[in-house]
Order: sequence, then structure tokens, then C-alpha cells
Amino acid sequence: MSLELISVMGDAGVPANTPAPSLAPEQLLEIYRVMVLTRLLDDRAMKLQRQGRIGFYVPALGQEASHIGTAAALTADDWVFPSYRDPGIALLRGVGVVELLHQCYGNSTDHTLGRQMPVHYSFKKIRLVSISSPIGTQIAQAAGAAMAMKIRKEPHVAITYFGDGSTSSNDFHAGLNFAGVFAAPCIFVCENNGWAISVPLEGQTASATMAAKAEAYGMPGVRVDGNDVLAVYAATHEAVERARVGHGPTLIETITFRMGGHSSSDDASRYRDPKVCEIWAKRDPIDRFKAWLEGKKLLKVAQEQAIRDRCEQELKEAIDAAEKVGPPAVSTMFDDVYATRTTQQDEQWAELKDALKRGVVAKGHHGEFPL
Amino acid sequence: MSLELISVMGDAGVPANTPAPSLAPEQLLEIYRVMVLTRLLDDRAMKLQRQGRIGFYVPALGQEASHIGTAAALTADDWVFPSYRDPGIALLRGVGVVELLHQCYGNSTDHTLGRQMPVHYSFKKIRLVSISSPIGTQIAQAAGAAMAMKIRKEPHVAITYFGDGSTSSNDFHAGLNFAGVFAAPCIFVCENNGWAISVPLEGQTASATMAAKAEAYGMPGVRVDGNDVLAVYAATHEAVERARVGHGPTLIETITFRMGGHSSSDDASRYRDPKVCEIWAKRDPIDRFKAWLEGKKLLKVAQEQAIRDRCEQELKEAIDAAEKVGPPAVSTMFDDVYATRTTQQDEQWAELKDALKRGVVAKGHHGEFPL
Amino acid sequence: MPVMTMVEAINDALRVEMRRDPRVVLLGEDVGVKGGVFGCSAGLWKEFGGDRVMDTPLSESGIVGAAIGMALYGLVPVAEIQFSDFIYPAFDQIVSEAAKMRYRSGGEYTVPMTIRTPIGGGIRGGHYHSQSPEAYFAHTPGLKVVVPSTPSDAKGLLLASIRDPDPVLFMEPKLVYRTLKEEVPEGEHVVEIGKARVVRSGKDVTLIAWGGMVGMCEKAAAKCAEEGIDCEIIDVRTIVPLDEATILESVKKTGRAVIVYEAPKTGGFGGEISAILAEKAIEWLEAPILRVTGFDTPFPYTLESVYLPEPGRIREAVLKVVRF
Amino acid sequence: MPVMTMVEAINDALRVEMRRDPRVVLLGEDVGVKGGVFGCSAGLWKEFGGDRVMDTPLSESGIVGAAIGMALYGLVPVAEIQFSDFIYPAFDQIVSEAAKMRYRSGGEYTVPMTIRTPIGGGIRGGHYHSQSPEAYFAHTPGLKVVVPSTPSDAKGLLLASIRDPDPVLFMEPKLVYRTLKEEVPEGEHVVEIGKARVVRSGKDVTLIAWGGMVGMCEKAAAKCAEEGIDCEIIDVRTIVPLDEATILESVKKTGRAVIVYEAPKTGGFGGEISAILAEKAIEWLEAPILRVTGFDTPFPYTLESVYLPEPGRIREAVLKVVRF
Ligand SMILES: Cc1ncc(C[n+]2csc(CCOP(=O)(O)OP(=O)(O)O)c2C)c(N)n1
Ligand SMILES: Cc1ncc(C[n+]2csc(CCOP(=O)(O)OP(=O)(O)O)c2C)c(N)n1
Ligand SMILES: [Mg+2]
Ligand SMILES: [Mg+2]
Repeated sequence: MSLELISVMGDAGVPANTPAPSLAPEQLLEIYRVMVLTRLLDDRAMKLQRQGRIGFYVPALGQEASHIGTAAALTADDWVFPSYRDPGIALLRGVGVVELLHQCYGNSTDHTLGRQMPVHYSFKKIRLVSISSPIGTQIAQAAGAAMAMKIRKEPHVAITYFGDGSTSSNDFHAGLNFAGVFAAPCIFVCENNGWAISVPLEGQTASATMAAKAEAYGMPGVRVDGNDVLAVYAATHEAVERARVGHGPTLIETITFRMGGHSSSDDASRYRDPKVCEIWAKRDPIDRFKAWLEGKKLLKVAQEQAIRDRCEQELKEAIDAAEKVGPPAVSTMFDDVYATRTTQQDEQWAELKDALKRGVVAKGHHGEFPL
Repeated sequence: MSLELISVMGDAGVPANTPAPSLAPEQLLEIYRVMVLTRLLDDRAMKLQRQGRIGFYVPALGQEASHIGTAAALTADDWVFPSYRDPGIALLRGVGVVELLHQCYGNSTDHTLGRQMPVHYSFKKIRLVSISSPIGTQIAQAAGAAMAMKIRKEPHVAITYFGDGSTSSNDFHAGLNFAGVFAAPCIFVCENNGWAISVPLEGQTASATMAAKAEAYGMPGVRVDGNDVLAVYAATHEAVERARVGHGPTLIETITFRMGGHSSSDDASRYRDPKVCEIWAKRDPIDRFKAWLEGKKLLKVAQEQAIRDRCEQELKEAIDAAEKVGPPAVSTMFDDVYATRTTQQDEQWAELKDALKRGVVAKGHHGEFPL
Repeated sequence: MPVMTMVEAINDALRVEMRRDPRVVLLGEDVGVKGGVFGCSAGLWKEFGGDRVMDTPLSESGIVGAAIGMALYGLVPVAEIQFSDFIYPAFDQIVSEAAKMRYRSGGEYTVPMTIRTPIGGGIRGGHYHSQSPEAYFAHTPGLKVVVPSTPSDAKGLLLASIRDPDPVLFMEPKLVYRTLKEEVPEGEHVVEIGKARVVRSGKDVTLIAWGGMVGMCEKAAAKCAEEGIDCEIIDVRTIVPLDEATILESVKKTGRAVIVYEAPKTGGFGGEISAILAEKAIEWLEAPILRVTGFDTPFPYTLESVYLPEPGRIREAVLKVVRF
Repeated sequence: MPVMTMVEAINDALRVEMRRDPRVVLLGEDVGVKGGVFGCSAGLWKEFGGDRVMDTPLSESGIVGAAIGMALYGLVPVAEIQFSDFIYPAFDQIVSEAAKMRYRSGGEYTVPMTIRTPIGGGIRGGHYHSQSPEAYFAHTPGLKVVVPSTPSDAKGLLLASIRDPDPVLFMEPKLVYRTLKEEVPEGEHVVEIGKARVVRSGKDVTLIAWGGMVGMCEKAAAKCAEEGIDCEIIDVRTIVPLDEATILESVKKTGRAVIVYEAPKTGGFGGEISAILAEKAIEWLEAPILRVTGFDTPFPYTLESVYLPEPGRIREAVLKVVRF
């Protein structure tokens, strides 16, 4: 199993070893724009959380290349089973920032009706499957979707994202094993950011690399510089091509770094030396991509500023829009549990509605929600 | 990861590549005796099952070298977490056939009081941990016991046994991962007998070998001819030595074959060609060990016959003894759920006892059990 | 109408639905070439091929996780868990994922999946081949839980389950698998989910049961009839959603209820039924609500027949409430 | 006596017991260097070292499986599951293994292990950080289930749980974690498992609750008192084994019962309590037994405060049974 790190741009200590993928300038700039937008969203959302305007957030800071570069290698018909740290995938696939923000606010415009914590998105229109908190579950589901694609003889792939910690989960094992046995067109992307909350990589596995785990499932495993968006794209593109022609799954390990805390609830300084972040700051995926684009004369300073301005504007408008919307109606709580409500639910809702109407529930608590 | 098959005796197509372990003649003969005893027990127990005298059985036919040879490399202080297909380990560690048979009859002398199906043994006196039906659970437990040994700085090892099918279980993944991370003195023995009930190896994993899975957990993986008891011993001995001095866990794959059905409930002819058994019959672990011992002049024909006779005698007496014993008292049903019974259990037992005493429960059903 | 065992009726339902709907696929351990350890999928691998009848690796988490992925993508998977005692490795996928997918995605993503699994005693399987874990799943909004008690219902409810837009846990009582034969309609035969069945009407006491315990209640009722006690028997059929109306109506009529289930008493689903009665029918009750159940112990091997509720214990409870 | 939050009391209990008994070890995700995501094990890794306070890989099945192995071998493990919502990957090890080990080995092998895990709402965690899954475990013979409602009880019951010879699931209500402060005895302080606590005595109606709902009942009772209704409140404290006697005694006195729990109504453990009352106290009941509970839906994010039973809804139920 080759442990060579795939690199397009090269980095201090890592020589470039892979040619740049053949992407049109507008494709490259679109990837760049989404990376910048993701970064700016991240920054603003963390602030909104600190201001108490949204309840929770999970920063993707430093991992933009890892998830956006991989997703860029897909077509619109491919299915995505992401983790909570991959907001850029939805943006790349055309979802507006405002839709993400409605979800973060858990308001009535959020089409998932404020049922999940922030960043647990779901967008069927772009084949992005509902994100859940339990670690690893999406991995086995992605394998199943890929099996279904193969059964139906459709040339699509399923891609799934998870962290280094998630490789310890039951469903990492089940998902890769099923995909291996059924030669399903599934791409497994392990975003190895060095940490699972406070547990560092060496506390997670004694394996030399995450990519090496692929052998246990009879599939190729590749390691790629996760902060090199072109390398990430190239590795995924190759895996997708293999999968589409029936050559089965691939495990891709993107080597990256979680620059922030685990989430807005976490204070990383309690368990890790902030100095290590400085090293990784020099490998910032956006800075590196910008330098590369500039080197190739594909991005000018003014253009870059225009991209940023446009993103900031979109963000500002999105926040304004999301804050205008009130919470979902209480009645929606009983919807979508089943296709049709049970008599028990009907009865519970009738009682609750009556109590709310009569105002007998504790003051100040429920006033804010429409029935 | 070396995929060379460790072999001491050699076999058609597999050259010997490992020197015989230095075992005293009486040790070798004791291993031989236990293999023969296990074989004879197996044969008799399957007949008892067909005669309706015991309810269920799981044959170990063909796998005697695999589980007895590995266990022979342990000392009495080491802990064993077996699967249901390893009866020879208890015999090797000094448990009498009669104790196994009491369990298979589920009678009142069975110290586990007929609570589990046949072959689910438990013998604390020989550090053999209670066997359960759910696949794979013992693997994580063995890792935990080994972690405890390390924490306590005791020079023991934990060994655990499981089939090829079990490598797909959640706890295979968890157990090997924990042992790897904590460098626990744990030996994982995958008895690869080619089948998980009706599912052949290639339906279980796309991995080239089971041993290759070790790399995913940062531990050595070795493949050994599972029908070559000396090779199996040698491989385990080496792994145990490593573990004892703090070098962590090993995954051993013993390549063997399930000659019989999965269990007394299974008819293998419904899903596999019986011809494949003929090939493996030529690799019979007892025949091969016998030939080897004879070649080394360590076993004479008369001696071999004496061993068999002794085993047959022990078996006959054991069956007679087990059949004499009645079922456990009904009251024992409420014992050992907790260290002390709950008031709910007390109440349930009082009611049941009363009903049984008054004979109001359906006729013919309960008459046979003492209160 | 052909006479079938429950195993045959299940097999028939699977065949009928696979012929009708090409999206239906089966997956599980030994369901393919072997046809399932109880033979429920016998012959289907041969008829429909390995793409639609899949022998999987030994991983319940993988089976259910993959089935969810298939369902999301547009197939209609029927997963088999070989014994319900082995469903626990898949507990997370069932409870956290299948049951919550529609809700958390605002109704966008659905999991029209059926999980078939044998439950209960009757095969001398000890505590790892005899459990009745329906209560665990009944406490999981988003999941439906169906337990047939006869071959005909097994077919009709299984067809309804496969066609249901929500995930259904379909629990098959091993006690009935091969012991009961009855006429089962050929071809199309759907029994609506959410409707209890009045097995026997009576005026003195209501026996409430499901799965293998319905037959036990029938035997007890026959005995009681000889003694002049007229039992009504309700086969709950679908634990979730529960048909409260039928149960309440009956108990309001008889004024007495005995609930029978195989699982350990404490925390069993019969407690929920009792609680519903205590909330909604207390004025009609003329006696305590009794439960005849498995005991608060694991299911034993040798003592299986003592552990299982049987007609004698049920009759005792009936006498108690009638004489109260 | 020092005043502590529940988090501090738990931390104190762990420290006391680890100092007293060298066999006690902690393991779980982020319990070591970080001291747990809620800080329950803060400072313990520093004091006792990595051999006794182990940060594990992200695998609940591994955490509980390894803890069982440690317990079998002679250690006394205290495993943390970061949120009870994430306990399901370990369901098989808990239900099939820990709970059945003593029984199936004829009493030879035991698992004196404690699993600590936060439950319930109160942190705006949505359905994956707010569940109250006690009913799943209460239906599992061989397992004990303990839910403290105050800092002092948390310490006393945790010490009792760690010393208990059987596996104990110790569920910590997040609603109380940092909101309630009270005096907690220093050093040794053991509260016996299996005894309910009469929080408030009263004569008109019995409120039965555990964990975070006890405080809600207290608020409701205060309000009811203003209206001349005298509520007795029982904190169940240990779901298994259940102290039926205390509950029955109270309900026989008041003739009315309202059971309050956060979990979805259907199949919740309150149903079991209601069933016990319907079996053993029906002659004393003067009104239906009501339940004020979470709804039959997953726990919502934005609408959390509507989902959680609160004093207003409890008071409504009290009025209903009193006026019945
Ligand atoms: C089954 C489960 N256990 C525990 C958690 C709590 N938890 C949330 S994220 C996390 C760490 C995940 O680490 P990793 O997979 O590396 O992803 P990252 O956060 O680094 O992107 C943990 C332990 C969970 N969500 N699910
Ligand atoms: C969790 C679980 N799932 C399914 C089963 C049913 N089952 C019992 S043995 C077995 C096959 C095991 O195959 P393998 O691990 O290769 O062991 P072998 O029987 O070949 O020794 C299966 C599926 C079980 N016991 N536990
Ligand atoms: Mg990580
Ligand atoms: Mg096998």
C-alpha cells in the first residue's frame, strides 16, 4: 500500500508529484469562490454563536480544500453523505448561504423546520443526504446507496465524508466492508484533521495511516495533501472514474488540520498546544490555492477582492434574511415522524394545543412559538 | 504484510518453512490426546443431538489443530475468550468431558444451570470466559482484559477466538483497534474455516487475507496452516512472547476448514459442494499430526489405540453420568441475574412457585422440573 | 385457498411483492443461497438472482445501514436479521437513523424499509435465540412495529409493511413459524397496519396479546369457557401504531383486562397497554389489570417451558380478575 | 458541607472512589486530558495518570466491551458514554453481554462496571443530544438503572453504583448538571440503590418522576400548593431495581398519581409504573393515572421548551385528577 502523499502544489517538505487536473479557469475560480465563501461563513457563524444569535456551530476552518476539492470531482447526479464539518459541499452544489443560515437559526423557513442542531443540513435537491450527529452512520448508508446504484446499473457514485475519529466507529467497518464485498461505487473520504475533539490521532488508531485501512477491505487507499485543493480533486477524480466503470470503492485520506476548536462548545487550548496551529496556518488551503492561481495568472488581485466582496454581501443579506424569520409553528413538531400522524400523536397535539391556547403552560416559556 | 503461510509439517503445495517448536514428547502427546478426544466428543455429541438426547451441537470437526494448537502455547494464567467452536481448549486446560456434557444436557450439575444452549461453556477455574452466541462480542472484551493486565503490570495475555465471519462484526473492529492503541497483550485468533454458515469467504470480505486486516490496527498479522498443529503452536508462541514483553497484540489467521455443517441445525449440502470437503479431508489435522509423530517415532500404533480407548471410555462414562442428572430446579431461574434478587423477582417467583405447587399450569409441561 | 405455515406465508408474500415491484430487494445473512436459516426466503435467490437477494457479510449494522442507503436511493429493501437477539449491533442505525430520517430532513428523505426478524421462544434457543425485544423498538417514534400471529396475517401484514412509506420492524414469532397452518389467500392480500384483531369475542374479560401469545390465550380461553368464563381475545397485531380504540372498546365492555407477553415483565410493552387503560378506562375497570409475562430474567434454555407464559398461568390470571 | 453542582458532585465521587479503591479506572471519549465534555472527570487524569483515566478511540462498543473485559479481570471500570444518544453502538455489549454475564456463567463471572452517561434536555441539543433512553435499559434484566436528581444524590448514588456488584447504567440529567447547587457531604457518602425518595409529602396527589423532571414537579407542586392542592413528590432515583413499596404507599394514601418523564410517551418507563399501580393499587385509585411526558416524536431543537414537560403541563394533569 503506497503511503506517498499525493500533492499537486507541493508544500514545505512535500514535493509536487502529480500533475494539475485539467480544470477550466472558471471551474477553478468557482472552487476558489466556494472556499472563500465557506471560510467567511465559518467566521461569521462562529461570531453569531458567541453573540447568542445561533445556538451552536462547527467550524470547518482549514478544511475547505479537503471537502470542497473532493466534492468538485463529482457530477450533479452523484450522491453525497457528508459529515457536519463540510458546509462547502452544499455551497458548491448551488445551495445559497441563506439556506444554510435558516437551518442554523432553526427557523420556520428552514425546510427541516428547526429540528436539528445547526450545521446538520439536508438538501435532497442536490442529493446531499441529511447529516446526523451519531458518528459514522452515514458511512454504511453511503455504501448501501452505492450498492443500489450498482443494482440499478446507473453510472453514479456515492461519496461519504468522515473524520479520523470516525474510523473507529462500527459503521466505518461495516460500510467499507460492504462496499468492498459488493464492489460498490462508493468513495470514502476520511478527513484526517488530527483530532477527534480532544483525542489526537495516535489515540485513535495504531495504524500507520488511515489510507492503509483500505487494504482490510480489499480496496485501494490513497493519501492526499488535504490542504492542496487540486491534489484532493485529482485523487477523487481518479477514484470516481474507477467507481463509475465498475472497479469499486476507494478510501481517500485527506491530511488536513482542524484549526479551530471541535465546535463552538469546545476550548481546544485545554488539550492542545496552540503552536501546532501556527505550522498549519502556513499551509492554509485558501492561501495556497490563491498563490497557485495567481502564479498561473488565473486570478488577479482585483478579481479576488471582488469575489470576497460578493461573498460578504451574500452573507450579510443571508443573515438579515434568516434573522427576520420566526420559529416554526409548534404543530410542525408532530409532522414527518411518520408519513401520517398516529392517533397517539393526534391526541398529544390536541392536548398540547389546547393547553397552549389557554396559556396554562409556564409563562415566558412558550410565548414565542406560533401554534 | 507478509502473506506467507506458516507451516511446520508441510502439505501438498505448501512447503514447510518453520522449524518445529521445542515441545517435550509428553506435551506433544497431550496435545494429540486432546485433539483425539475433541474429535470423538464431536462425533458422539452430533449423534446425541440426532437422537434427541441433547438439543443442539456445533461441530469442531477439522478445526482441532487450529484451536488446540493455539491454546497449547499459553500458560494457565492466561485468559481465554473462545467462540462456540473451540471445545478442545477447555479439555486441554483440564476440564473433564463430563463437565462439557453436563452443560450440553443443561442439567442441574452443569454449573451454569442449563441457562445457555449447548457448547456455550464457562469455566472460571481455567480462566475460560463464558461463551455467548452474539458474534464478535468476546473480541472487545478480550482487548479490555488485556488492557487490564497491562494496567496491572501482570505478564499475562488474553487470547480470543472467532471465525472468518466474525471479522465483519462491530467488535472485531473495536477490539483490534483498542488493543492496537493501548498496545495490549492480546492475541486475536481468526479461525478462517471458509464459511459463515452458508456465506463463503469471498462473501465476507474483499480483503486478500484476514491477516492483512492487522495492518489497519497497527499490529502484526500472520497466516498459518490451521490444520498443522505445530505451525499453529509456533505462530501463537511467538505472538504470546511478544505480548508478554510489552510488544502488543497480534492477529493470527489460521487457515482451516469447517468439515461439518455450521451446527446440528444446518444442512451444508444445500449451499456447498461436498467435493470441497474431500480435498480438506486429506489435510485432516489429526491424521497429519499422527503421521508426524509416527515419523518422529513419538507415537506407536498401540499407544495411539490406547489413547483412543481412554478417550472413548471417558466419553462413555461422561454421557452416562450426564444422563443420570435431572434438570435444574425452577427456582434457579431467578438466581444470578443480579447478585441479590429484586423484589419484582421475588414476587414473580412466589407466584410461579405457588402455581406450580398447585399444579394449575398446563399439564405435561412443567412436571419434569423440580421446584 | 392454499394452506400454509407462517414460514410459507412469509415466503409467499416476499415472492408476490418481488414479482410485483422491481424495487424490492432482500438482504441479510444466509438469505440467498440457503434461503434463510428458517427458510423464509427459500427459492427467491434462484428466481430473482443475486442482485435482488443478497447474502451479506456478518454485520447487522451493515445490513441495516446499507438498507437505509438503498431506501434513500429509491429501492425498497427488506432486510432480515437472523434472530432478533442479534439486532442490537444495528440498534444505532435503526433508532438513530431509520426512525429519524424523515423527521430530521423535513420529510425530504424517507426510509421505506422493512426489517424482518424472528422473535420469541419455542425452539429451545436459550437467551440468545428466544428474545422478544418489541418494547425497545416500540419506544422509538418514527418506527413501526408489527407482530403477526397467524400465517394469513403474516402475509397480509408483511405486504403492508413492505409497501409502508416508513421503516417497519416486522417481528415473526418462531412459536408460530411451523406449528400453525391455515388458509392464506393467493396473490394480493394486504392487512392494514394499525388495526387490532378481535380473535374471539367474549363478555367477561379481555385478553390482550400478540405473536406467539395469541395462541396461548386461545387455549386459555377455551379452558375458561369450559368453566363458564367468556374471554374476549385481542391480537394487537401492530404494536406501533397501536390500535387503542379496539382495546379500549373491549375493556370498557368486559371491565377486566389481562395482558400477555413473552418478554420480561418489567418494561415490557404490556405495561404501556396497561397504562393506557389506567388513563382512559379506569372507570370501567372492575378488577386490577394483570400481566402474564416472561420473568425478569434472561430467557432460560432448559427451563424454557416454565418461562413462557402458557394457558395455565393465563387462566390463573383470568380467574383472579373475574373473582376479584 | 461544600456546596456543589451535580457536575462537581460527580467529579467528587469519582475522585473519592479512585483514591479509595485502586481497581477503579475511568475510560471514555475525552474523559482524560479534557476531563470530559461536561467536565465530570476534570483533574482526574492529572491526579491518577493515563493508566487509570483513559481517553479511548471513538467507539462506544469498544468502550463498553473493553470495560466488560476489565471488570471480568478484576478492575472496577467506570465508562463514560459522552451523550446517552450515542450509547446505541454499545447496545449489544450492554444488553447481550454485561447484563447476562452473571446469569449465563452460573454466577462465576461478574461485571461490576458503571456506565455514566448524560441524559435529557436542557442544553438545546436537538434529538441527538437530549434523549432519555432509560426505558430501553429498564427492560433488560441483569442491568441496574440509576438516575439522580440532585448533586448530593448524584454523589451518593454514584459511589453506590461503582461499588455495586452488578453493571449499573448511571444516567445524569443535563438539566440539573449546572443549574442546581446544594450541600454535598465530603468524602464518604453512599446512597443505597433501590430506594425512592419522598421529595415532598402531600395528601392529594402523588407526582412520580426522576432526573430532571423532579425539579419540574417541585415547581408544579409549589404552584398547586398556592391553589390549595397538596402534592406528594416521589423521586424514583433507581429505575431498576424499582422501589415499588414507596410508590404504592404514597398512591394508596393520595389515591391519585401523575407520572412525569421526558422521554416519548409511548413505551416510556412511566408506563411500567402506571401498570404496577393498575395491578396493585387499583382499589385505592380515585382518578385515572395520568402521564405528562415528552411527545411521540424525536426531541426537537428549536421547540425544545415545548417538548419538555414543564410545571404548567404538570399542574394541568394534577388539576385533572384532583377534579376527576
Ligand atoms: C457515536 C458518537 N459518539 C460520540 C459522539 C460525540 N462526538 C461528536 S464529534 C466527535 C469527534 C469526531 O472526530 P472526527 O471523526 O475526527 O471528526 P472531526 O470532528 O475531527 O471532524 C465526538 C466524539 C458522536 N457524535 N457520536
Ligand atoms: C451478531 C450475530 N449475528 C448473527 C448470528 C448468527 N450466526 C451464528 S454463527 C454465524 C456465522 C459465524 O461464522 P464465523 O464467524 O466464520 O464462525 P464459524 O461458525 O465459521 O466458526 C452466524 C451468522 C450471531 N450469532 N450473532
Ligand atoms: Mg478529526
Ligand atoms: Mg467461519
